[in-house]
Parts: sequence; structure tokens; C-alpha cells
Amino acid sequence: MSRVTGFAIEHTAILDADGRLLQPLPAWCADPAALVELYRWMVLTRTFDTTAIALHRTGRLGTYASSRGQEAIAIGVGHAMHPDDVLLPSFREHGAQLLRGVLPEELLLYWGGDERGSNYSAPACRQDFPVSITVGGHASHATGVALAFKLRGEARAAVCLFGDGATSKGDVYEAMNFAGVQQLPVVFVVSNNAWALSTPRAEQSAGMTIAQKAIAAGFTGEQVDGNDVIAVRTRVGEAIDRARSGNGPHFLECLTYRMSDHTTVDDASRYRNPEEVEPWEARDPLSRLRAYLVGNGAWDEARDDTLRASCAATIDTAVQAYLDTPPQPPETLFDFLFEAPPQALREQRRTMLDAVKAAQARAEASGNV
Amino acid sequence: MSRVTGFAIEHTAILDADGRLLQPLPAWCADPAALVELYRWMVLTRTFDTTAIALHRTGRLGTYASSRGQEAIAIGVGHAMHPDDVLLPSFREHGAQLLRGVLPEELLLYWGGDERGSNYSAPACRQDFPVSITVGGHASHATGVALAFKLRGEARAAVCLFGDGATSKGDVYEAMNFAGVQQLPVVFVVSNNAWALSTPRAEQSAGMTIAQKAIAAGFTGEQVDGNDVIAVRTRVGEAIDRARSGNGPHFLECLTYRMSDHTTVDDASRYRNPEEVEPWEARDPLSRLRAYLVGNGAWDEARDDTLRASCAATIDTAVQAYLDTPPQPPETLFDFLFEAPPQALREQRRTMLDAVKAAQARAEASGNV
Amino acid sequence: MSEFTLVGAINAALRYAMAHDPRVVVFGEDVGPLGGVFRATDGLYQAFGAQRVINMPLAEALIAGVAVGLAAQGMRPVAEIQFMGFIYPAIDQLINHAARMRIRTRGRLSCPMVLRAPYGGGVHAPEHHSESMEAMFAHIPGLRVVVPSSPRRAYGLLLAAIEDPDPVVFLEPKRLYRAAKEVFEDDGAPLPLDRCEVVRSGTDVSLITWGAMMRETQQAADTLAAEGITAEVIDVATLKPLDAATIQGSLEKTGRAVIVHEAPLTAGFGAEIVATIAGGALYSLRAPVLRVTGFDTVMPLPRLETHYMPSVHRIVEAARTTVCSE
Amino acid sequence: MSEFTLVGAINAALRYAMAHDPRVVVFGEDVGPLGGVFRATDGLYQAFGAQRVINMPLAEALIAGVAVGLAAQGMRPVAEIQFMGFIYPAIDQLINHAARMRIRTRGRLSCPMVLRAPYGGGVHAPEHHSESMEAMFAHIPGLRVVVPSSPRRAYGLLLAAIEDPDPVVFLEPKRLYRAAKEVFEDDGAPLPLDRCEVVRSGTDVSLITWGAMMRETQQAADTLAAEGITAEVIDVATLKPLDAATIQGSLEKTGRAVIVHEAPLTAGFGAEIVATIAGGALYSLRAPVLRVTGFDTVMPLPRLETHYMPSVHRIVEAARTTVCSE
Ligand SMILES: Cc1ncc(C[n+]2csc(CCOP(=O)(O)OP(=O)(O)O)c2C)c(N)n1
Ligand SMILES: Cc1ncc(C[n+]2csc(CCOP(=O)(O)OP(=O)(O)O)c2C)c(N)n1
Ligand SMILES: [Mg+2]
Ligand SMILES: [Mg+2]
Repeated sequence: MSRVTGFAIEHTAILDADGRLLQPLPAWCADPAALVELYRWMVLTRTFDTTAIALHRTGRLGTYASSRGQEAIAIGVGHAMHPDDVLLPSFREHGAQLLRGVLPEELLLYWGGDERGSNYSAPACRQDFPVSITVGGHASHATGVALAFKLRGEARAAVCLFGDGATSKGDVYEAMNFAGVQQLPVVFVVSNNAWALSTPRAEQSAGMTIAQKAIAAGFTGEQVDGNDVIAVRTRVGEAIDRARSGNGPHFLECLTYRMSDHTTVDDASRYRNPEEVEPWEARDPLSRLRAYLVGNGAWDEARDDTLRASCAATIDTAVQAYLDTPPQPPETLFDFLFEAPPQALREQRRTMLDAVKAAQARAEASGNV
Repeated sequence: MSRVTGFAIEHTAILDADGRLLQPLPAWCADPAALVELYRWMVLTRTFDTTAIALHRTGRLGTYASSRGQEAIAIGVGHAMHPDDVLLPSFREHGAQLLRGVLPEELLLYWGGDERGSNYSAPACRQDFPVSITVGGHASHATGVALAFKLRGEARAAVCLFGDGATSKGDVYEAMNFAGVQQLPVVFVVSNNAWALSTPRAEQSAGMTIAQKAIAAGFTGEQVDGNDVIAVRTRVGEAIDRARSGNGPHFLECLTYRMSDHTTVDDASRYRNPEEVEPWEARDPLSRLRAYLVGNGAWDEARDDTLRASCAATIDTAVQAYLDTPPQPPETLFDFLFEAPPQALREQRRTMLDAVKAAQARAEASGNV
Repeated sequence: MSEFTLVGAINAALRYAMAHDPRVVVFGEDVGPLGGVFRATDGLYQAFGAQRVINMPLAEALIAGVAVGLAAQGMRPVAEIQFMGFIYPAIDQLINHAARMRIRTRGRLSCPMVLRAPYGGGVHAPEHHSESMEAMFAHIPGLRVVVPSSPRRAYGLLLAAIEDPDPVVFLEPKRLYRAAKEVFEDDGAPLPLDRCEVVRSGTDVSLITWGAMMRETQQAADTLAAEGITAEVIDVATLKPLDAATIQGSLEKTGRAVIVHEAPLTAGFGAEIVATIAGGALYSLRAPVLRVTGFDTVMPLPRLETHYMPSVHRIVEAARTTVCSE
Repeated sequence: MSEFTLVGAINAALRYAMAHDPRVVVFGEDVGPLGGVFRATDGLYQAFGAQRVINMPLAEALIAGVAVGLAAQGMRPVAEIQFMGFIYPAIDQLINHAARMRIRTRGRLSCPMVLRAPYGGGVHAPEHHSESMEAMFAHIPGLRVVVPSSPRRAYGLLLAAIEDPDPVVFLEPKRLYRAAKEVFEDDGAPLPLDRCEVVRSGTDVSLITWGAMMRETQQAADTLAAEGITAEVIDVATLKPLDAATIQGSLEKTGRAVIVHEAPLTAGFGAEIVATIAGGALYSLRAPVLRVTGFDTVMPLPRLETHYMPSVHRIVEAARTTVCSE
């Protein structure tokens, strides 16, 4: 037997769970203001999260997937992206979407069951993809987007986010394989949060790491501490820059933990031992960065209070905007299917509007207006 | 950065292109009779192949996929399997099927467009899967078969064969990933023949090897010289034995070359430089084993002539049996769909038979009986 | 005798089959300790262990393919797809393998598998969780397609599906999972897989439906009854093979029909039923057969879903129209 | 003016579109130097280069997904699936992504893609190469489904499909790829994507079909003409959206219809056409609408395929039956 080739998987951590630096800070955050900015976004994301769960509990939001404990990944990624890159999120990366410019009230509309929530208004995210509920279904879209960049000679990258569970889908593998062949400007980022709904990581895949899945696709993969926003931002930033400059795809596995139930309609206590969750409280991405900033003199409790208050205000305003949004007219159910709706669809639209009117009339007749 | 894990891909070759041993013979073939047997099967397979192509050319067989130059893989695999293992072939491993006991006339029936060709009569292959035309579609079946073995506590293995192109399919990846999770008794064997129809290996996948795709699934992968039947038989035999004894899956990449057109309806000259093919003539699996056996005194020209004549006779007999097979009654088109056909299907069957009778009557009326 | 919800009946049928047939294996995403997102497999993992109740990796094509492999080996796989919106990658396995294993091997191998999936809207589920695409499966030769509408029928039909020697797609109306209870014996008795059920007898119009729409259709029949129109209500239940005789028989009596389904109109299974009637009972027809269905648009997010789905009112209106036209 | 076979017309349309619109990209398995297994992309790689004519890895779900990504970026992807038997893994992308990109983003993103695939039997192809599953696609809201039957229509319809701002599934009758030639101008003129064509006028019975079955249907019309029965022949061509007006208009004239398709009967697109007629033209109907279709069984291997497929004789018989019944 002779050795043909070999591979290694590396792991990067910069800030440990107690907020101590494990290695010198990279250049991009030499100025602590950069880290404060990341911290602000993480706090905003968590505020959004807490609020969304509360809205669900009070019947004002649909099923919602919390990102609690995983904020560092979304924020690290969102912060590393250039405005003209394209984000293809999964369903648990609200932070990245917020950072890209998606309005919190848009996110709420989406999770509240209103399609307008995917019609992002901010210019920087007009080309971003909507949430991908079909796990892994968006991975090939990312390669298509990246192929468009390559064909047009644009120095842009597609960034595709998904969970550990998604890496079991053939879709994700096929997309990665294609990205390798075409050396596409696409970066795949996995939030390995140890669970896919009730299925633990070990029942999802036998490999010691998820990162090694990149080997099958013929490009580089690596692990980072996914609760360390500095590590995530650093490694994903380098990958995006390489992609933008034509050096092909990369695969980043971020190790984290799903602190919440799978969604607001899940009950993790049915399948997960609370003892497993506990140690991860101490590895929280927000508190470790705060500890570092405070230790460094770049942050203090007063500023933290101000920030929390301002995030709460921002989200409260968004909630109000969300709740005040007038309902979509029912006919919008038809109006965006085709650019030019065919005849038969126009007739169905009429049928539906007639039914709506009839229902209204019946309600009026019975006094339930 | 710290190193989390690492992998290597090894390559095995035992008999070189000139029939010289690169390392001592493994124990299973200490007796040259074992190698003579492999040689016999390879010659039979090639005879079958040549005959099938001729039948196609003369309009007596449908589209056929030649295995010329790749016989060592099919024969190495078929020889290593135990009778109670299950083979899940692709469409280019006629040798493995023949060795398992599928009759050459059954193979001809199948490629001649008659379903009875997949109703293998020999007991050892009654549980084998039929040819998989849908590339990679059978990989998950192999894991299902292996799961059945595991659940029933049977020491058996499923052996799944496919080409380099198939490894781009999500189906193959999903199956391998599952095999890893469940540590299933399944061995995946890839015939990397450098082409998938007109698509060269480099456009299929970026990795230096196909073997490294096993790393994504969390189990072992390796390369062998796929034109060296000793190497193939040795490495796949060990993998099957490990699988049978509960030590999980394995992935074997056999490096070979498609000497023929993709199928009898393809014209490789449209996309492939003949100069690329030439060097592979010298690496032929049959001639190298013959050279070794002759050099070793275990074989000679006379025996070779006898063997060729007997293979020709065997295949000729099979061809005759194939050509003599009376046509299937048209109603068999319905008869095997369900164990118990529903009412509506019985009516459709009647409609069809009426049409057949009417056609016959018309033919008789016009004198074309 | 016990009382079952529809999802409870599914659970009981699975439990019964597993207890009585060691070949039955249940698998899918999250069917293990969690018991499935709707609890259809609740307690099975605890009762039968990790060998027979298997959490699968997140891969639907795989789930179907593993079922094919197990079935060919003589096991009785019962696979779950978590929501119908994720079933599409399994279609390749169903059409190219499961449904033709027996015929392509002339009976040597076969594929006695069941693929279960909840379908349909009206529960305010997220995107991609509310579709009804049964017609796609009904078009595949070699498959049986079953859609129960009540706990009792769910129980008997699922047991029959598991026993059946050929592949069955079993679609469960999730809106009805806990909508009503029925009392019956948990005795393992299967129901026939080729029989429509006349759940309400009437002479003026046949209302033909299946699955979750049974509810609105029954309510419509109540409303019509109050107006003096007696509707016959047919639960198709076994879409394929379709029990044309029962449907045509009803039409011979009523001369009028309204077909109700949640799926989009065009090329929905309602079309097949119209064609069955127009083929076999045309001369009994006294008015055009009407279809009250979902629209030919994407199932909307929860806010608009009620506008998409056929309402009692739309069914009643259609029935009135057909009864009044001559 | 040049002469084109159907596959030649496809090739010419692709070439025209690529030459006139830099956003058009062609990709699929073996579409590059080989020019596709049927030569539909012959010469395009040589003319437009590896950037715009891309050999894809062997992965059909990927091919569809890449089209979605490209389309969302404003490109005009034209993807090829080598045979319809391998298209099923792409369904997930079509239904869950392509067909709803515009509506789920309320118009922000869209999906102007074409997915081409040869379909149908009768060419003695291997297993899995001969199916006709157009009905599955016609049921998906948000897709257009086109099946041309002549070189001229293939050319104009493909150009229209490429120009169309929404996703189109374009199914090519491979049995007709080289069956006949037509002379027309290679001028890039598109044909409407919502219009059936009356290809032969008649008063006794409407024969309604599409794609490869147009051939047997025309022959049947010839046979019937010799018996004094004048058949109107309609090429549906754009299955979705369906041009109900043309079909119903024909029925008002003839009062009788036979629908012909190669796909299996149950839940085939013929059912939708029957339902369209039974809904909108019932009172014109003078006899049951008959369907002459493939059977509800798996498309057999070549030896038996002619027994599976609708024959001229079966069409003629059905037409006679419907004409004689009152
Ligand atoms: C294709 C598909 N199958 C199943 C589901 C149901 N489902 C939603 S999320 C989920 C688990 C996802 O796990 P992972 O990818 O690890 O992401 P996480 O939820 O942990 O963020 C499942 C099974 C789905 N949405 N899509
Ligand atoms: C799913 C699927 N897609 C496409 C095809 C058409 N096709 C048949 S063989 C082939 C190439 C297969 O290449 P490979 O896997 O390397 O096997 P080889 O032919 O080289 O033995 C293709 C594209 C198919 N049969 N199945
Ligand atoms: Mg996860
Ligand atoms: Mg190959």
C-alpha cells in the first residue's frame, strides 16, 4: 500500500469561554470598536429572539426557531460579508439577516405567516435568499448564485448557512461537489449545534467532524469554536475574501449548541437531558465577548444597560410595526405567482374574491362584523 | 489552529501492467488455481461482452454497456462475495453477475429488452438486485439490505457497485452517510473508469481521489489498481469479511478505464481523444494476469486456446437459448405489478388483450400473418 | 374498546403491527425518543427499542431507498416522512424502484413498504408544511395511495397497508390528527385497500372527498340538509386503486356530484374522479360535475391559508349550483 | 428558411437564444462537447464555450437547484435532464423553490428557468428511459408545462419558454426528434405559451393529444376520414396553463372527444382535460369522453412497449365508439 494523499482538519478558537484570548487578536479587530459592534449585533439578535418567543407564546407569532446561543455564527458571518455578497440562510440565522439589513419587522412578518416578510426592503439584502425551511434545499441555489458571479466575472461571494442535520442531505453534498468542480465563489457555513430537532449529532453522521465533509467535495474544511464570534468572523472572513478573489469554495464547521427547543412548538425535554445543556450556558457567546470587552476597558455595565435598552426599544418598535401592518389582501395569494397570470388563474382569483365577499356578507347578516 | 483529526488515502497494487508482482501474493491465492479461476471468469466476461456488442450490431440486442477493460473489478468483487451476500450492481458489472450465477442468457434477455432477464434463476443470486440503470439509485437499497442483515443478526454483507459518475449523486452520499452512522455491513465499490458518459472525471468531482468521499461518511476509503484483479480481490475480500463480522462499511475506489464507447449507442470519438485510450490497452487486466500465470508455469497458450473456445461455446449456447426464448405474453405487462392486481388493472389487461387480438385479426385479414 | 384520535389510531396500528410481526421496522426523522413531531410513533422506541424504531439522518431520498432495500429483504418497513413538503426527494425511489421492483424482476423481489406522511393545511404551520400533493403519487403505476379521514379508518387502513405485499403511500390529514375521537377495538383488523366508503347517504348530490376535507364536506352536507337537499357523502380514502363502482353507483342515484379536495385544481385527483364519472356514468349525469379545490397557486403562509382552502361555503354553493342546474 | 427536425429545431432555438441573450446559459449532463445524447445541444459548446455550455456532475437535483440560483441572479438558465426517468430528484427543487420563488418573496426574486427533458417511449430505449410523467408537473402551481409535437412548434415554444419570466418545464417527444422535418424561418419568433393548436379541423369528434402521440392521432384521423368520420385534432402543447377555451370550443362543435396520451391513465393529464370538458362543455357532450392512454402499469422494457402504448387502432376504435354512441 502506498499513500496517495492526506488531509487534516484544524480547529480555531481565539476567545475562550471566560473571555480570555487564546491567541493575539487578528488585524480586523485591532480596534475594539469592531468587537463592540459585533457585541451590539449579538445583543440585538438575542433581544429579537426573546421577543419573538414571547410573541409566539401570546399567540401573535407562528412557529419560530430560536437562535439563542448560536448568535456568534450568524453575526460573525453577516459581519464578514460584503454588501454585494449574497446570503442564503437557513432558518436559524436571524442575526445574519438583521446585520445584512433585513428589518426585524420583516422577520416577524415572515415568522408570523406573512409572505411580505420575505420581500426585504433594504438594498443590501434585495438579492439575499429568503429563509430555507426545506433543510439543505438552498445549497444548490448558492452554487447557482456563485456560478452567476463567476460567469459575469463579478468579485462576489455566495454564503450559505445550514445546520449539522442538513449535511446529511444529498442536496448539500451535490452542491458542495459542484462548487469544488467549478471552483465557485461560495462559502458553506455549518452551525453544528449538536442536534437536528430530536436527532443527536452522532445519529446524523459517523465522522468525528462535519468539516471533513469538504474533503469529499475536494476543497478545504475546518472547524471553529462557533460560540467565539472572533474566531468565526476571522475564519469566515478569510474564506469569503478567498472566494471573492477567485480562489474557490470553503467549508466552515462552527461548533455550538442549540440552547432552545428546536422551535417554539418543540419540547426538547422529551429527548434531551438538561444536564447536557448546562455546561453550554457557561460558553455563551455574548457573555464571553462582554467579559473580554469589560476586562479590556472597552465596555462596562452602564454601556451594557444602555445597549440593552436601545435593543429593546428597536425591537419594540419593530414589534409595533409588525402588529400594525395591515393584513395582505387575500388576492395576493395569486398576484405574485406569475409575472403575467394566465387566464385560468385570473378566474380562480375571482372565485376566491367572491367567496371572501360572500363570507363577509354572511358575517354581516349574522351581526359578526 | 489545532489539528483535530487527519486522514490518508492509500493505494494498493499487487500485479503490475506487465504481470510482475509488486509484492508477495496474499494467502487466498497462494494456490495458482485461484488465479486461474479469476482469469477464466474474466475471459468469459470479455467473451460475453464481445458477443453482446455483436448482437447489438446485428439488431438482436438493445443498448448495451460494455465492461471491456474493467473486468477485474467485477470479477474480483464477485469472487470475494459469499453466496449469501447480496450484490447490488450498476449496469457495467456483468462479470460479477455471471460469477454470482446469473445466466448469460438472462443478462442477454435483460439487455434485449425482456424483463425475465432480471428474474435470476440460480439460488445464489435470487436475492441480488437487478441492474440499476438509475445511476446511484441503488446505493440506499444496499444500506436497506445491510440494515436487514444487521437487524436479523445475520453475518452477511451487501456489496454495491457503481461508477465515478455515480459518486456525484446525493443518493450515494446519503447512503454512505447512513452506512457510517449505523455501521452497516455494506461495501461500496467504485469503478472509476475516468469517464461518465462524455463527462471526464475532473468535471465530476474536484477531489484528487474518489476514495476520499468515504471520509465524509466517517468510514474508511482506499484506492486499488482496478485493472489488477489480485489487488481488487484482496482488498474487497478483506472489506467484505470485515463487514460480515460486524465491523462496518468500507469504500473501495478501483482505478480503471472505460475502453469502449459508453454504450453501443454512444460514439466516444465525439468527446474523447483516442490517444488517451491507447496507454490503457497495455494495462489490460486479462493480459497482465495471463502474463503472470504463463510466467509462473500455471498457464500456457494451449490452455488459453481451450479456455477461449470453451468460453465461446458457453456464450454461444447462451445466445442460442436467448434467441430461442419464446416471447413474453403481452399480458405479463400487467401480471407482476401487484401481487393481487386491482379490479381496474384487470380491466385494462382485458383492453390490451382485445387490442392484441384485433391487431392479429387485422394482420390475418390483410394476409400478414 | 378504546377511544382514539386519528394520530392515536395511527400509533395503535403501528404498535399492533410491531407487536405481531417482527418484520415491521419503523423509521424516519425523529421517530425515536421524541415519538415523531406529531407523536405518531409515541412510545414505540421505548417499547420496541432502537433496533426497530430508528431515527434516520435528515435525508428523505435515503429514507425511501432504505425502505426499498429492507422490503426486498422481506422486512416490512414503515417509513415516515416528517411533512409532505419534504417527500419529493422520495418520489424518485417510489417511481423508479419501489413501485416497479416486483414487475421488473417478474416477481423475484418485491417491495412491501409503507411510506407515511402528514399532509395538508389549516394548522398554521410554517412554509412548506401544508401542501397536498396526493395526485402525484396516484399517477405512479404500482403504488397504492391511501388517505384516511377518521381514527377508525386510519387504524384499519394502516394495518392493511403494512400487511399489503406492495408499496403503499399513506397520507395522513394532520389537521384531523386530534380533531375527533372514535371508539373501536384495537384488534388488528385491516380495512380493504380498494373501497370507498359512503359515510352519509343521500339522493340529491354526491359530495366526494377524502382526508381532511371530509370535515368541511360533512358540514356542508349538514347545511344542505337544513335546506332540504340530501347529500350523499363519499370518503374516497383509497385513491389508488380507485373504487369506481361505488362512485358511479352513487352518481346513478344522485346524478350530480361535487368533488372536494385541498390540493390545487389542475391535474388534481378530482380530475380523475370527474373522468371516471364522465366515462362510466355520463348518462346518469344531470349537471356538470363541479370541483371545489385548492387554487392553482402555492399554498400560502398561515395568514392567508384559509382563503386558499375549500370552505364549507364554497362546497355548499357548488352543491346548490349543481342541484339547481338541469 | 431552413429545414429542421424537432431536435434540430430545439438546437436552433437554443442557439438563437444564446446568440441574442448573453444571460442564457445551457447546462446538464453531457451537453458539452458531446452535444447531449440526442444532440440537442450539438455545436453549442464549440460556439459559445465552456462558460455558457456546462457539463454538470451527474446530479439531477443539483441541476435544477443551480438553475434556481442562476435564475434568481437574473440569468436565463436552460437546464437539460438527460431523460425524463431521471427528472424526479429535480421535482423537489421545482415545487419547493423554482415555482414559488416569485410568490414567496412577493416579487423580489424570480425564477426564469427552463428545464428540458426528452420523454416517452417507442424508441427501444433501456429501462427508465421511456416514461411520460407530464401530469406530475402540470399539478405543480407556478410552473408552465410545454410539450411540443412538431419542429416549428418546438422552436417557437422553446424560445418563448426561455423568454418567459417564470419557470417552464419543457418536455420533448424523443420519438419525434427525427421523425419529420419542417421548413421555417430561424428568426427567433416565439409562440404563445397558453394556446392549444387545432391542427386539423373536423366536426364529428375531437381528438385531443400532445407530444409524441400526435403522430398516432393524426394517423387515426386519416383512418377515420376514410370512413367518413371527420375528426378535429387538437395539439394541446401547452398543458399548463391549459387553453380550455379552444378545447371547449371544439367540443361545442363535435360533441365528442377522445383524449390520447402515452402516460398512464389514472391521474394522467387526460383526466384534467375530461374535467375541463365536463365542467365547461357538459351540455355539448353527446357521448362519454374517452381516454386512450398508456396503462396503469410500469412502462415495459422494449419488447413489450408497443403493447403499452396507445395505438392508432385503439384511437380509431375509441373514436368510432364515441361517434356511434348517443
Ligand atoms: C428536507 C427537510 N426535511 C425535514 C425537515 C423538518 N426539519 C426542520 S428543521 C429539522 C432539523 C434540522 O437540523 P439542523 O440542520 O441541524 O438545523 P438546526 O435545526 O439544528 O438549526 C428538521 C428535521 C425540513 N424542514 N426539511
Ligand atoms: C440518475 C441518472 N442520471 C443520468 C443517467 C444517464 N447515464 C447513464 S450512465 C451515465 C454515466 C455514468 O457514469 P459512471 O457512474 O461513471 O458509470 P460508467 O458509465 O462510467 O460505468 C449517465 C449520465 C442515468 N442512467 N441515471
Ligand atoms: Mg443542528
Ligand atoms: Mg465512469
